[in-house]
Amino acid sequence: MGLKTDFTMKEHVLVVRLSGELDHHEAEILREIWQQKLRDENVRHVILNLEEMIFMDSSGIGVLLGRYKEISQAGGELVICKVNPSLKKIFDMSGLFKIIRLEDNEQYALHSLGVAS
Amino acid sequence: MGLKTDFTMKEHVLVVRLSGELDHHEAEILREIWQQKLRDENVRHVILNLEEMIFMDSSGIGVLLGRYKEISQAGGELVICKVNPSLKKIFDMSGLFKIIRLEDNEQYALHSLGVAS
Amino acid sequence: MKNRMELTFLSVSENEAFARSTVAAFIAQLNPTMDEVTEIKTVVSEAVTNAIIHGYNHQADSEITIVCEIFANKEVELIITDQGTGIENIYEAKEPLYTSKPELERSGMGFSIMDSFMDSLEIYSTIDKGTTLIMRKQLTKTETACH
Amino acid sequence: MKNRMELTFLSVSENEAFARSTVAAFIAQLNPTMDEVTEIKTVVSEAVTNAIIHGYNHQADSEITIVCEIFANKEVELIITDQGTGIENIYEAKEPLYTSKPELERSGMGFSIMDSFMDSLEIYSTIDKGTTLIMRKQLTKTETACH
Ligand SMILES: Nc1ncnc2c1ncn2[C@@H]1O[C@H](COP(=O)(O)OP(=O)(O)O)[C@@H](O)[C@H]1O
Ligand SMILES: Nc1ncnc2c1ncn2[C@@H]1O[C@H](COP(=O)(O)OP(=O)(O)O)[C@@H](O)[C@H]1O
Repeated sequence: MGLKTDFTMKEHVLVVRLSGELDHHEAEILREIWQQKLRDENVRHVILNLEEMIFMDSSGIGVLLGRYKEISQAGGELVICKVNPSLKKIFDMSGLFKIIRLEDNEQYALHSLGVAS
Repeated sequence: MGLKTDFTMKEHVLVVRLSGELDHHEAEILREIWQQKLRDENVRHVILNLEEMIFMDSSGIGVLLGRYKEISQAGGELVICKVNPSLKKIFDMSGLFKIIRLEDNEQYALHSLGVAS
Repeated sequence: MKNRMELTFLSVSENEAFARSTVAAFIAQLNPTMDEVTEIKTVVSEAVTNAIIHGYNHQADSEITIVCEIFANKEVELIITDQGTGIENIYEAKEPLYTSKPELERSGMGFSIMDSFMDSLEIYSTIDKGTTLIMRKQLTKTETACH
Repeated sequence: MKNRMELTFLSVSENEAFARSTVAAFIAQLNPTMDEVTEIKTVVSEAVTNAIIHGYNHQADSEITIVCEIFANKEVELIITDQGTGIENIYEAKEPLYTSKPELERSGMGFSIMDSFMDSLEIYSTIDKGTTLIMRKQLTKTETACH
């Protein structure tokens, strides 16, 4: 099963929805598209919705950390929501939540970034 | 995906419902259970409902032909109904329908065997 | 050649479903139609079952190997090998409805199905050495296949 | 030994998903829990990705082999091998967050994940010869696993 990606802008917030499996093969593709969006749109913050992500390995962690750095260096924030239970272990191991904010869902995340959801 | 079998008696007719994949591995098991039913129940005719059969190879054809012989030798009839499209090719190749009657569904089959459905 | 895989597994009947679903997963990258997937799964099942029942006479500790190669022009090549008893008379074996084991309710349709579902079938067999089947199939080029 | 399979495939990233789903299909006969399937799929994905990126440095015409053996006591053994560059310093490589390719956004977590998700991890590597990982995992005995 591959990876499906969905990008939508809400004011200055880029909402990224991923579904399926994120491994090294898909991470190479995702990095390209995501960086393209960050360049093309006037993006300040990014919300990442992982509700339909059923598989991720360390390549996924790598591409998330990479975008986190780029977004924060540009003065923005990356907020992750709806982390699927099957990803729990690998997220805990990566310590990602020590540096990336987790919100319950897109509404809360948008709200926290000052955007009417 | 294995094979799920369901056997129910309707008067003197044994209704066999198969779902999943019928290959050599599953055919060995099916033969055992089916022959057991023919012995235990007072079976005259048999209706085979293949609506949920998604895969069958020549081992499946073999076990069907085997039961057809036993049932007709005992004076009964085997009627098949709801053949799933994916089985069409292999059924046509086997010429099974030249010797085994095909009905649209269980009701018609039961009716044709004199049982109120 | 676009991609290649080789799968070796024990000659136990539990592995028939595993073998055909693995080949189906491998050819998925060619976007085959539902019928094409069913046909290829069926011929794999027939060949593997033949190796188990005829090649190895139900001894479960032998091995069967499937090589699958796929090409950019959407052609599929399957090579299925056993080191079993081998086939005495290939011409006779390919006869529709011929089976050396009617007592096992074998319908003798395995090779006919392989012939019909694939574009080509080559059978190489040596007594007491084993049997190798080489089958090829050109998948349809339309992009609207489901996968 | 209850069952055994060996899968060899080209070192292309398209095969990462194929490799892990094949291993998952093979261990299904042990009725693993959802978590156990996820953990085994993850370690296979990590090991195969390491062979592609580090072992073969993205050369797509090399081969990776996975041997999976399962036992009646529901134990799983995975042996994953490449004939690539080999690992200079295994101790350093196993360091959490250590990666020789930070420029590829590698998180250096592959071996930590394998350590954490499996019961044992052995790494055998020889420079310019290749790397072999042997991992074992005892699946829980409860029958109520979904499959
Ligand atoms: N791998 C094999 N090794 C030895 N004999 C084989 C093998 N495959 C097929 N045969 C022989 O060819 C005959 C026809 O095979 P097939 O058409 O598959 O029919 P069936 O399997 O129903 O007998 C078999 O009965 C067997 O005698
Ligand atoms: N199969 C391999 N061949 C050669 N080097 C490897 C292999 N697997 C891992 N390594 C080395 O071990 C290091 C750590 O691997 P890992 O923990 O998976 O992290 P990452 O893949 O993110 O770098 C790699 O950066 C690489 O230097």
